[in-house]
Amino acid sequence: MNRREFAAGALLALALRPAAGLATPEDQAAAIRAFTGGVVPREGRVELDIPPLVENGNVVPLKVTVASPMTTADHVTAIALFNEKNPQPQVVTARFGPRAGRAELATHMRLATSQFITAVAAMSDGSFWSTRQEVIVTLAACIES
Amino acid sequence: MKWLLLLVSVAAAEPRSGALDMSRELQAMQADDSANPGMLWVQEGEALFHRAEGRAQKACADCHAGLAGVATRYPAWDEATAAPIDLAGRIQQCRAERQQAAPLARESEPLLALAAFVTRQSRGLPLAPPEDPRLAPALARGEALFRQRRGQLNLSCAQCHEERAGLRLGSALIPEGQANGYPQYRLEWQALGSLQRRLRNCMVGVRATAPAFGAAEYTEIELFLARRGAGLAVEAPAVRP
Amino acid sequence: MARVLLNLPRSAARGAVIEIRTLIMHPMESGFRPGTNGTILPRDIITRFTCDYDGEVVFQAELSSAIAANPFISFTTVATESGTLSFTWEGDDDFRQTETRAITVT
Amino acid sequence: MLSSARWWLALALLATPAWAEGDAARGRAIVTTRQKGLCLLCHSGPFPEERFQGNLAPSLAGAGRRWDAAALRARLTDSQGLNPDSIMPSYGVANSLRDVAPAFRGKPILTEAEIEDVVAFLLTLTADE
Repeated sequence: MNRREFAAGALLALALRPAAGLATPEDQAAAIRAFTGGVVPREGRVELDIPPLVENGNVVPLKVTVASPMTTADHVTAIALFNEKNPQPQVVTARFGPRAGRAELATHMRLATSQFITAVAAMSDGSFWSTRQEVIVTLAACIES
Repeated sequence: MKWLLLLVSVAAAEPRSGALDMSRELQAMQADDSANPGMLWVQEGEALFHRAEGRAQKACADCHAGLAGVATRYPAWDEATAAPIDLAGRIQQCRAERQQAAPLARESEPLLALAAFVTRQSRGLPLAPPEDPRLAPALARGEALFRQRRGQLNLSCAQCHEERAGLRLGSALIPEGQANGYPQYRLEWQALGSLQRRLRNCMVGVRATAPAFGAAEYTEIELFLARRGAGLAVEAPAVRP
Repeated sequence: MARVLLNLPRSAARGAVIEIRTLIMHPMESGFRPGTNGTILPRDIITRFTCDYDGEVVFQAELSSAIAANPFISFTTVATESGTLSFTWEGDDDFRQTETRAITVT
Repeated sequence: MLSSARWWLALALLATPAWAEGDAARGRAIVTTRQKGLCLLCHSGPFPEERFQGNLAPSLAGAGRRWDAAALRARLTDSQGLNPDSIMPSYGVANSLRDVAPAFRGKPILTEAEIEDVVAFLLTLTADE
C-alpha cells in the first residue's frame, strides 16, 4: 500500500470531504429499485446493526442479519446495502445460497456525512425485505493534510 | 458558569486511555484481532522479523526470542549515541548494525510493521519507562515541548490534552493524548501510523512547523508521554478515530 | 501480494455453520478524492470478493468505493466436507489475489 | 508577561473609535465555518444548523449584550494580549508567534476587515440561549 503523501499547511478542521458531488436520497431509491426490479421491499426480517453515532466516517463497522431458514427451498439470495449521501448509492451487494448457513454479512463502510443507510434482502421466493438506520457522522476536528 | 465547572471536573489523576472514550463499536474493532486492520501490519511484521536480511543475512528472530514487555520500556537510553532512542529508532539501528541491511525510513511500511509486531507482544502490559537518570534532561525537554505554545493558533499540547482533556473540540472528545496505542490504526489515516506521525498531525493542526520524522524533539516528547502514561496497558495496534 | 488476514476454523463438525472473517490490505482509493495537487485520484478498489468451497461458490460480494480501506468482510458457510476454501479478491488495475485454506470436517 | 507592545496594542484597540463597518452576514459565515473562523470548535452558540459545537469556551449567545464593539474587537484581535493564559487565538496578531508553518507565517488568522465582520455579527447576538 502506498504511503499517503503528507501535505503541508493542513487545517485544524475540515469537513468530511469528497470533492465530487454526493448522491441523493433519490439516487438511493433508484439504486434500490434497480436491485429489486422495481419491487418495493417490505419492512422487516432484516436487521442492520450499525452505530448510530460514528466518530469518523472512514471506517464504520456494520452487520446485516436476515431472518431466514437458509434451506434450499427458502433462503436469502442477496443482501444489498445502499447509502443516500456518498458519491454513489451502492455500498456492497452480497450473493448467498443455502450453503451460507446463515444470512449474515459484516463489513466496514465509509460514510461521507450523516445519512440513512438501507439494507435490502432478496429472498428465494422473489420477495424483498428491508430496514434502514440513521447514522450521524460527527465532524472530525483534527485531520491530516 | 457551566464550562468552568467542566474544566474542574476533568482534572485527571490516573492516566486514561483514549480507548475508553471511543464508541463501543470501535472498542470492539480494536479488541477483535480478526477485524482490527492494524493486525495486517502485525502479520507483515512477523514475516519480516523472521526474514534474513542484509549483508549479515540475519533475521531479527536469530537474536531476539521473547519480546514481551520490551516495547513498554521505550524510549530508552542508547549508549552508542548517548541519547534517548525510541523503539522504531532501535529497530533502525539494529537493522543497520546487526543485519547490515539497507535502512528503513521512518513511517515506511516495513518499519511500521516491525514496530507493530514487536509492540503487539507487550499488549496488556503496563508502560514502564526506564528510570534512567541519563534520560532526565531529554525528559525535561520533552515536557517543555509539550507545554510550549506554537503555530499560528498558538496552542501547546498541554492546553488541549492535559488542561482540556475530556472536553469537546467541535464534536471530537479531546483525549489525554496517551502513547499506549502506537503504532495505531487511525481511521482518519486509514492506515497504521506511529506516535511521531500523530505528534506531527497536531503540530500541523495548530499551523506550526513540524520537525522531520526521527528528529530528537519527537523522541523527547515521546519520552515525556511514556513517563506521563506510565502504568497504562499497551494496546498496540490500537484503533482510534 | 497484498497482505491478507483470514480467520476461520481449521476443523468443524459436519453441518456446523462456520464464521469466516477476512481482511486484505488495499487502499480502496475511491475515485472521488483529490490528491495533493488537487486533481482527483483515479479509482483503485477491490470490486469483487468470492469464496469457493471445493470449487463451488458459497459467497460472493460486489464492493464499491463506499467500502473502507483494507476491506473487512465477514460471512458464514456450512461445513459440508473436508476440503479447500479459496478466497479471491479482484479489482481495478487487474488486481487479483487468491488465498486458500484447508478445512477438516468430522 | 505581556510585552509592552502588545499592551499598547490592546489599549489602542479599546480606545480607537473609527473602524470600517463590518458585515454581520459575512461575520456569521466566518464564525460558523470550521476552516476559517474555527470558532465553533471551542464555542457553542445560537446556530441550530451547526450540529457539533465545542465546549472549551463559553457560548457566544448574548455576546452582543455582554460586550460592545470595542471590547469584542479587542478580544478577537488579541485575546492573549488581554489574558496571556487564554487559549483563544489572537486573530489579528501575526508576529510574536513561535514556529508558525510557512504557509501561515506573518499572516494573522483573520484580516482586520474580517474581524470587523465578526464583530458586527457578534453584536447581533443579544439574546441568551
